[in-house]
Amino acid sequence: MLDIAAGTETQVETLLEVNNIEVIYNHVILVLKGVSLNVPKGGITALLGGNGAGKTTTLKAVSNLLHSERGEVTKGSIVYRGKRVQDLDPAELVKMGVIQVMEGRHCFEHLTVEENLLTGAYTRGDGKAEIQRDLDLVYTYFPRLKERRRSQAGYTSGGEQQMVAMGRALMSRPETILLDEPSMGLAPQLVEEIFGIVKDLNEQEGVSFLLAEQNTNVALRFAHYGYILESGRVVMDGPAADLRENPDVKEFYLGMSEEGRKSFRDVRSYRRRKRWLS
Amino acid sequence: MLDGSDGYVTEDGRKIGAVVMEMKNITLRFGGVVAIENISFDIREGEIRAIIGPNGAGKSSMLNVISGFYIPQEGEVWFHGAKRPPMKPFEVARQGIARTFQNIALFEGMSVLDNVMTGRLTHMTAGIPAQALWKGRAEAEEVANREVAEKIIDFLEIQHIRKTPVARLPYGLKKRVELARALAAEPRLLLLDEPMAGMNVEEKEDMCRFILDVNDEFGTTIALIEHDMGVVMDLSDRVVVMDYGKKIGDGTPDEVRSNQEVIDAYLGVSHD
Amino acid sequence: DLVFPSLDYRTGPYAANGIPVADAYADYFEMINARDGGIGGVPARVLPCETGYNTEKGVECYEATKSEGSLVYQPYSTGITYQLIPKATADDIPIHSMGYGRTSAKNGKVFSHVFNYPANYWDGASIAIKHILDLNGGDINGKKVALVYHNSAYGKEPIRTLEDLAKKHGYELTLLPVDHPGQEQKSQWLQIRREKPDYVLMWGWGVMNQVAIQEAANIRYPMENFIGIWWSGSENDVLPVGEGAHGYKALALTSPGSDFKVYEDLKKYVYDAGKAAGNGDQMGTVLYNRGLYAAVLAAEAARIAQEIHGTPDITPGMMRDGMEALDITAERLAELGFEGFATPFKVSCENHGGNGMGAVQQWDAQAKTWTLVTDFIVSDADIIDPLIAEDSAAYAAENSIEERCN
Amino acid sequence: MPEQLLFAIEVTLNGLMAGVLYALVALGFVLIYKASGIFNYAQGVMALFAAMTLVGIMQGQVPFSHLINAVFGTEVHHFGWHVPGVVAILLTVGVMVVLAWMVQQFVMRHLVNQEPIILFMATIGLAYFLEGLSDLMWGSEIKKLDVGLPQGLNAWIDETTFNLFGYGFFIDNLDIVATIIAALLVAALVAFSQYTKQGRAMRAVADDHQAALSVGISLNFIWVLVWSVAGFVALVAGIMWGTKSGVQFSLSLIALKALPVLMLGGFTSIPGAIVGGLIIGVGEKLFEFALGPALGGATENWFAYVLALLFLVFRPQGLFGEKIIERV
Amino acid sequence: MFYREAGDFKTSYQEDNQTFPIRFDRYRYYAVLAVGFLVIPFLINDYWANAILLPFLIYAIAAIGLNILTGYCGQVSLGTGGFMAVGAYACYKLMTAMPEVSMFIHVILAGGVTALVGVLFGLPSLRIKGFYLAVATLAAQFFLVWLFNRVPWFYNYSASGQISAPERDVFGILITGPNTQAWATYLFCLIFLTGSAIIARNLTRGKLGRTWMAIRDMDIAAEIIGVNPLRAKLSAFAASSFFVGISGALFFSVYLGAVEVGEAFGINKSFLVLFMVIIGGLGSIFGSFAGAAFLVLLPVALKVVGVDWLGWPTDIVAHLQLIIVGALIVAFLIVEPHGLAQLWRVAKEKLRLWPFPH
Ligand SMILES: Nc1ncnc2c1ncn2[C@@H]1O[C@H](COP(=O)(O)OP(=O)(O)OP(=O)(O)O)[C@@H](O)[C@H]1O
Ligand SMILES: Nc1ncnc2c1ncn2[C@@H]1O[C@H](COP(=O)(O)OP(=O)(O)OP(=O)(O)O)[C@@H](O)[C@H]1O
Ligand SMILES: [Mg+2]
Ligand SMILES: [Mg+2]
Repeated sequence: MLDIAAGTETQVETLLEVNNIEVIYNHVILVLKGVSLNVPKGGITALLGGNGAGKTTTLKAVSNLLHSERGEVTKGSIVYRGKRVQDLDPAELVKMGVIQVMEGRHCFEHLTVEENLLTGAYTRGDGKAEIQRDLDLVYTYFPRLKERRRSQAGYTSGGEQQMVAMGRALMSRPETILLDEPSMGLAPQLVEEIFGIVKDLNEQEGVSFLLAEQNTNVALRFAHYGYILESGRVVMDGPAADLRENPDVKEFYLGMSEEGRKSFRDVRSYRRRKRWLS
Repeated sequence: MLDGSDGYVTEDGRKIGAVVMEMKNITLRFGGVVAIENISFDIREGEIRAIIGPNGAGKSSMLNVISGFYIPQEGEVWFHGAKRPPMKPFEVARQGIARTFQNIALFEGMSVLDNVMTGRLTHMTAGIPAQALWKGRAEAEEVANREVAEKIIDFLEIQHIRKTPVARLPYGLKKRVELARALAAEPRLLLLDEPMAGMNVEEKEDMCRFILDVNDEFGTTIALIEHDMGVVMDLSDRVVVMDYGKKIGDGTPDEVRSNQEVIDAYLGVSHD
Repeated sequence: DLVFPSLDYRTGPYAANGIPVADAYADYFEMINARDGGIGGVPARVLPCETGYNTEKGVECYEATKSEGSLVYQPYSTGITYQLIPKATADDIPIHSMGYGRTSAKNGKVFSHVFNYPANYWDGASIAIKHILDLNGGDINGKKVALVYHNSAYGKEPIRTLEDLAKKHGYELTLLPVDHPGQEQKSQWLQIRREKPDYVLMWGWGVMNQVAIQEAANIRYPMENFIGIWWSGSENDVLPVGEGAHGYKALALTSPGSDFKVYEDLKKYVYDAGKAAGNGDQMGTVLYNRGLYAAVLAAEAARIAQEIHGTPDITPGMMRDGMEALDITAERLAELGFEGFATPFKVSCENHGGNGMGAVQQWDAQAKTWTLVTDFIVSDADIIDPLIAEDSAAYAAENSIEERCN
Repeated sequence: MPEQLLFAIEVTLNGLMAGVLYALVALGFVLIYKASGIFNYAQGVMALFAAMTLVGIMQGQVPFSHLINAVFGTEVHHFGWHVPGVVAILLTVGVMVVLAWMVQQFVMRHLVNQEPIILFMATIGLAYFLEGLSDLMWGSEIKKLDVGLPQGLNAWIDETTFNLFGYGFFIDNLDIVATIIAALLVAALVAFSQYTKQGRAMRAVADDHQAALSVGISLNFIWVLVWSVAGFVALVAGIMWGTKSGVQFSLSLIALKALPVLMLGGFTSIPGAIVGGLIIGVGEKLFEFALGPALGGATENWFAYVLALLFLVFRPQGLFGEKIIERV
Repeated sequence: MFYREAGDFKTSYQEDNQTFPIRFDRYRYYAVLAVGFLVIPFLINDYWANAILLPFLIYAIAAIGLNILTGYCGQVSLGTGGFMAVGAYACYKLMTAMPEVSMFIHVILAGGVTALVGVLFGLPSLRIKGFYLAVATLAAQFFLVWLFNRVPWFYNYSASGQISAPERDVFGILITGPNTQAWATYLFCLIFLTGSAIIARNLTRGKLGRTWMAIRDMDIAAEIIGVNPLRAKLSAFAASSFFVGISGALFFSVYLGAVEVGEAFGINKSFLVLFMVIIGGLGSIFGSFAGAAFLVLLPVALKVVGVDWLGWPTDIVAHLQLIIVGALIVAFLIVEPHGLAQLWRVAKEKLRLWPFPH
């Protein structure tokens, strides 16, 4: 595997290393069957795959949120900056600079939008002024949130909640962000914006990303490296540019075939079948 | 293409009928927030009608108004040519309107099959004594409805998870189960709130196939909210565009796509 | 051996009251065994079973212990007593509910296996009124008497009697129920403060007692006009109130304190031998003495049963006969080391309820002691007997019981 | 003024005071509910445990003496010292913090992200546990608690009102003290939960355990913190009620008096606990005063609940509770 | 190896809808029934009947009832004690008013009366939700207890305010009163339990059950897809109270024989039954049995071990019992929040996969 951010040829440090992990839910349901991946410092790594492939599970395994879902990592190891982090408290991991934006938003319903954002700064100890600055930054990223800052998050629309979740993560000044389906339910314009922000943060602040996405198209446009997950296994990986050119990826994840993009109206006359499945 | 009340014919030759549902000057406010401001549009028999707009525009709220969950401060809802009196959501459902939800609202404690069967509740009538003894009407009804449910399960290709508790399913399958539940009600009007969020291309195509098949085979009228422009433009016959509570466009996909206001407010640079 | 089951409640809401009773019961038989080698040469065995004052556990205890040849049950809970009355009767095992339980069980013609000597709640009500009469030179016409009671079957027991007595003596009765558990009694005591009844009677239990006494002290109600039933008159009820409780009165079935010969034996054979039940710190308290009395009455009945049937190994049925033939004389009491502890009485086939006598005791908060301030007073049979006849007749009719003793 | 009216006023005043006492218990519930969405049934038993511990420490009782004596055949009961009230209170606070830590360590930690009813049940389990523990530790006899709080008729109010109306009002000194303490407590708690970072984190935890974890809030810390504060509030309630009615088992039942207060004020509102307490206190006393005699008395227990229920029908989240978010 | 469902195919939806679709389970169920009805009555004695089996059977019925409301319909109720009291007092009034009628009818009618009362107290559930509702049901608990205590008509004006069950029979066999046979009371309760379980199972596997579960899992969505929440909730209150009422009637008439309302049907009863339901497993009929068995047997077992075997003082054992029960409840919730029923399910799943770990 290459520890190389696409585009540059310099060797970079591996920040997060997942080695051959297995995850079991409820003691009986085996979901990840040996997943390995590396997130280089300063890179955007995408984790792609269909529904139920195990993307969310992988991210939760990294951020140690599995426990609260009655799941556990039974094999393999997860190493962050050379330190085994499997047995850490999620809060300690956040202090180390790893934060997750969970799938399905998970806002604090009864808190106002602004309070939600401020909880993101919970682990920080660098004073009110700094926090205020970051708050303003988030508001410039998402002006809609500024308008709704005094409303309870539970009453904001789906997309607004997604912004809250994202903004909240940014408030912790993370070093690594685990992003689970950031584009879900967002208007196209906003998807671009969010990925623009990801790119900004990555390039200007050096934040590393591990990104689980269904929107392969966008994800591969912004990521440096990608892993494709199917039924709990990594079936393919490589630099994003290479993946984008891979015919299988093109066909099944980007919806392109030799003849170019198909209309969704035509789905009734054809059906994609993965070569490696049946 | 819109010609009077008798409907129109689409490009691919489907006949669209008369207006089934008409929203007239709907205004919905939550305290200071105006979620919907004086919006009118209609939905015709057999058509696929899309509602698009930026986040927080009021699309889901509009579906909630149709379902009777939100009661607008102003405006009227006309259904099948008659003004709809104030109704509870479950009464609306019994008129043949089914829907899916943006934040999946499945019954997490039940299996997929049971969830689909809940969609049939409006069709079941056995009394409590019969059910208690599991005799007569109760059992016959159960079997008959089970057949319908199984058909829908087959149709949506979720046979293999029939007995799985829905809580364990991945997001995409949940969306499909939700569709199954809505279809089980055999609705005349089907409302879909972002049915394809969080899916990859392959799954979206599956979903599109189901939607088209439903529309075709059962003649179900469909109103859907979606952010994937590819899907919206390909699938829908007419599109309503909302922006912060206001309607900024209404027409065929092509009309909407070239509307400058829509491009500014929602589409941004075109990239499909 | 002779088995005496002891349905204790050393836990639960009324533990503080259950502990001394249970300790005394165990200690007394311990002493009998050590001193006399048992009763009639057969050692006695106390079989403790924890009920926590809970009816279902009471049933479990009963069922678990009855097969061991248990001679007599003393449930110390009105609820459990009601439970056991039909069951034990059917199983031919006697019950002794001393100063609680079903009042009309006094009528032995209907209740063959239930004994509630020496006095019952209706006696208690009558004794309290008699005491008030004594204080007022026999005339309480127009006086106001309030009853503060636990709003349960137990608390409501004296109401009929007090109403009938009110007709007879012309006092005015006010009823003030307090709901379980009784931690908040502001309304009741504000009402008392406002209406200034001349006397307040109390049928309380558990925390309700202390709160009532505390509230009475708070509103500066004259304590000597406040009289509790014998379940509202233990050290537990007055000690937490401190000085304020000084002068509070309560009815008593036995004399308080440990100034009795039996204590010498208890000390010698039990306490000093390190065999005291529980923490061994309850001697001489009101409830400990009550437990002792229950134990001595049980032991006496067993001895009489042995005599009647001519066998030292008696069955519960024989025990019942012994109880029915119980005759506690002053001499016998003295012999047993209980001189001046209680009054003589005699049980008969018709009368299972003893002499219906009780005394009034008063609390001295400085010395932290109870002292009897009256002699033992006998209740007003004219009022009570008809009530008992009526209630037991209803029971007999409901359960188609034929009268005995004819 | 007519007598009846004077009595009614007196009853109302006493109702207010009683309400404050209920509110003291309700506060503990609110705190924990706010911080973790847990309906902590053990709050009443915590008050009992705190009061028992306080008395035990003051009197120099040997904890678990009964058990020790039974197992080892020893005869230990007292250390033979008496600890002054203030010191004993401080020590008890320490014990409550330890208790909070244990609850977190052995119970809450393992129940992250479970449904509210499961957590509720766990607190009932905890209540049983603590109930057994307090008795085993300190014995089940009734204890007198005296930390020097005044009790009984307030003579000044009695005299003043007597001079004014010809009828002296009865107000209990203990109630006055309770009111002052409750007011201070509420002010402090409101400030804490509304204006501090921990307060905000606490409310976040109540909404979504997982999300709270994901932003780096340490559930463990928050829980220890909140349970400690709740333990402190329980101690205050235990002192008040213990002074009033002695320290013994029934103290744990005051929880039942606090529940309608909680409903009425709203599970999530600290000021709500006070307002709810006042309304319940006055309501039940006035009802008993006006209609009690006609209905046969002892209406207070159920009346509080029915009153709260009626309120809820109109405001399902209680007077000041957070609105229940209903959205699809 | 031990537990297989492979090769056990269904060819119709009726068969697939059976309570025990797996043949092995079905046989085990028949075996349990046979033992319960044909073997135990011959072995039983007073102690087993009165101290263990009767409370178990009766609490199991109550637990089934509460499980319908809380486990299936998601409405937490703390009024079970009060509703049991309604069953008991209704039964008492019927028994004394119509002595010649069979006890069977009385008990069922008592259930019916309780169902009506349950519906009445279920009305606020339309607006009040979650713990607010739980606390609100306490209003029922306190009010009903107060009422039965207060109005002498309910206890036939008896001097003590207690009610005691007179002797009544079914087909000439005594069921209540002191002179009953252990096997008769046992069988009487067992018949009610079996009937309750079957009816509850039928109700919960069909339309009504799904309506309830829909309300439980997400009431708004349920309403939007066509469930009338008022009817769903009230029917759950009715069905639940029906069973709870039956159990209250049996509790009073067959098991205790005499009760005082505040003591026998106090708030502790409500909690006890709720415990059974949760420890057993919310939304599982089997769980109701398991929970009832667990909470009836555990204290007895602890007592036998502590007092009879180890010879410790009864009070220490009783305190330890509280501590242990409390700790066990917490431990159970930690190990398996979905109760004994789920534990059993997982065990079966493991057996099915055995000897492979996953
Ligand atoms: N709490 C759980 N208990 C049991 N099984 C679970 C649980 N959570 C997830 N699973 C199972 O694990 C598998 C992987 O789920 P996961 O959520 O990781 O997929 P995903 O790749 O994120 O899919 P999606 O794109 O739909 O979010 C799925 O088959 C799912 O059924
Ligand atoms: N019950 C409510 N109370 C208060 N505000 C609400 C409520 N429901 C919706 N809103 C507000 O109304 C606006 C429209 O919300 P709606 O959910 O309809 O948006 P949407 O168009 O569906 O957006 P999205 O694409 O993000 O789902 C939002 O700003 C939201 O915060
Ligand atoms: Mg996912
Ligand atoms: Mg929406």
